[in-house]
Amino acid sequence: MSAPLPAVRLDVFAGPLDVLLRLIQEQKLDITDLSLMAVTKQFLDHVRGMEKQDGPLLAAFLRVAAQLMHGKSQALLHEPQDFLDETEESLEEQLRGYERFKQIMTAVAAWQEDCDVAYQRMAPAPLPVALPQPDLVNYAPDDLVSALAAVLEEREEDLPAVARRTVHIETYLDRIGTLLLLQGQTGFRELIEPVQSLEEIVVAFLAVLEFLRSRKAQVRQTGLYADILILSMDAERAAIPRDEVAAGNIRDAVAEVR
Amino acid sequence: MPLPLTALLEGLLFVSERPLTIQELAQITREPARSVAAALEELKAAWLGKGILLQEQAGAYLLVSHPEVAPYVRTLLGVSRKERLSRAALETLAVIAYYQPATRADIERVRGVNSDHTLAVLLNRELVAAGERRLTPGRPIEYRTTFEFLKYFGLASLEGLPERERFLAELAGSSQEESDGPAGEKTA
Amino acid sequence: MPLPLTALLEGLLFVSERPLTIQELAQITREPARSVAAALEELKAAWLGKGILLQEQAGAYLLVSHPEVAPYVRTLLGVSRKERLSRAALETLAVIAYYQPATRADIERVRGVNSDHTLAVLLNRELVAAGERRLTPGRPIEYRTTFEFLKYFGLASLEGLPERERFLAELAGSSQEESDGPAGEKTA
Repeated sequence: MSAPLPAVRLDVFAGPLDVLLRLIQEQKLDITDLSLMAVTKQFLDHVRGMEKQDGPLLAAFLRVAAQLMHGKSQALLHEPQDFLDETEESLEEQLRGYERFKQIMTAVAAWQEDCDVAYQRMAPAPLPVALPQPDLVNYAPDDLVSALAAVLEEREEDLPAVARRTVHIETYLDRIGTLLLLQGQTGFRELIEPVQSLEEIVVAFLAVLEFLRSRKAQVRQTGLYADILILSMDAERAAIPRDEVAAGNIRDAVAEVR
Repeated sequence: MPLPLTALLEGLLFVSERPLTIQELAQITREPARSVAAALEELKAAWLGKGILLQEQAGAYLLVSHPEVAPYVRTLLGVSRKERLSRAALETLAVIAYYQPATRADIERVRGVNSDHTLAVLLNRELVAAGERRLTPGRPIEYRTTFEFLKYFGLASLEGLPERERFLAELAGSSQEESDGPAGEKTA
Repeated sequence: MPLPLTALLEGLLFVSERPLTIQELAQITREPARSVAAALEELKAAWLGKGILLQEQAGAYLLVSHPEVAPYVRTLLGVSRKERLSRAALETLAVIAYYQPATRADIERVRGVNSDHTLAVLLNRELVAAGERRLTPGRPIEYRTTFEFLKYFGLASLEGLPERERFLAELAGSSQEESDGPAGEKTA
């Protein structure tokens, strides 16, 4: 018979198995039916000392107490084999399982102290739409007009007065389409390089606007009077090596663009 | 073994919802600004050719997904958008709706559980939006419901939120209920 | 030059606000699931020692900050450290974590006490989630830990559970306990 009941406080113990395990361990006993019976009285004392605030928890303790009492009475009647209702796991087995679990719990409790939180991202990632869209976002269509004005001014000085040629916008649509297809990009100056007349420049400009409108191309300008760069929107097509593009393909592609 | 400064910055930039300046990062990590700047350059190089990009905007740094991932991201978001709101998301939404403006800490206090994930879902679906920073320590962001929220619930205005008074009382109650004492085991 | 699959996955995981399964990632990137799985393993290795952690559970992946960055993240966000779980809650959580999937009866059997209340607390905090019903009499619900659980403990996966190996070994041992093998009798 052991001396005063160890100070078993409820906030230290999670349940009846916990108390039982502690009682057995304090008497340096192995978990056996006999050990269980040896600590029955202490367990019952513990139950008597419980504050009866938590009904279900008290019930759990009483249930274990009843199992212990039953076991003890069976032992006195020399029928230890009937310790428990055979449909249930025996208290001994349950306690063994709990002991193993407690060892894990020691690790888990220490771990809770040591570990820290992995944080998730706080907000949806900025969508790539808002990503650096090179320069072009800084320009409004108006900027194109001023750029064109600059080109025209430059041209005006040395444009010889020659006979007018008829130019069709289709010519430039084809030309831009072809250049984009082959190179992926072209400069406005390159586009109008062989051009002589003011009308042609205007028509070429209209063709560029048409590409913009149909979203087949984007434009970029690195400075106020810098050349206007016309870029294909279709990266794949721009990547086709020059010699692999048959004339027919070009025509088809251009038709598609238009 | 502590993580190197680059890893700390990586983690901070990953979690952050806004661009962070070198000064802020230096303050948080308690490292000189010079070291932070150097580490950021290192990170920038390390992230090259990866799916995430370290973007610099006006002296502040932000991690974004690579532009080439954009089409895939749109597919992903399209899929996510169609999903029904989870119970947790609905709860978080309710807290914001009734308490607004609410900070992340407010939400966590009321719900008693970290709500970052659900908040991200709601932000993503534009049911709530980030607003001003509150003038309290940490300068937390305040969240509010959006017009999208009103549409989602068919409300004409926030005045239309049902049983505001009662709901507030219940929310306050439930946040206490959860504080599981040290004794722990209280059975239902 | 198109981005490699790892970079695409990196970008998608970065953007996503929820765990993504290998199937989803395969669908979005139009790559075979096998390649996606291999690329994810590659990423996991590449991120070792970095400020970002790739969490995995049941074939789903989530990108989070490394737990060691957590104190700095809290400074950044102005949030407080999470409340510790009560002992009872921690025990119940541990039963579910190590035995999962675990039913209410499983938990009660191990802990020897009714655990409905703590289970409710854990469910509410989204540390565990209800899953399928077990095909046994009464068709009880099976509970599992969630990504929230992994985040809470800063784990990359369930394999990081302390003493998991030993536990699994003992669990295997305890089922043949009656045979009283070499591991059979354990002294306190």
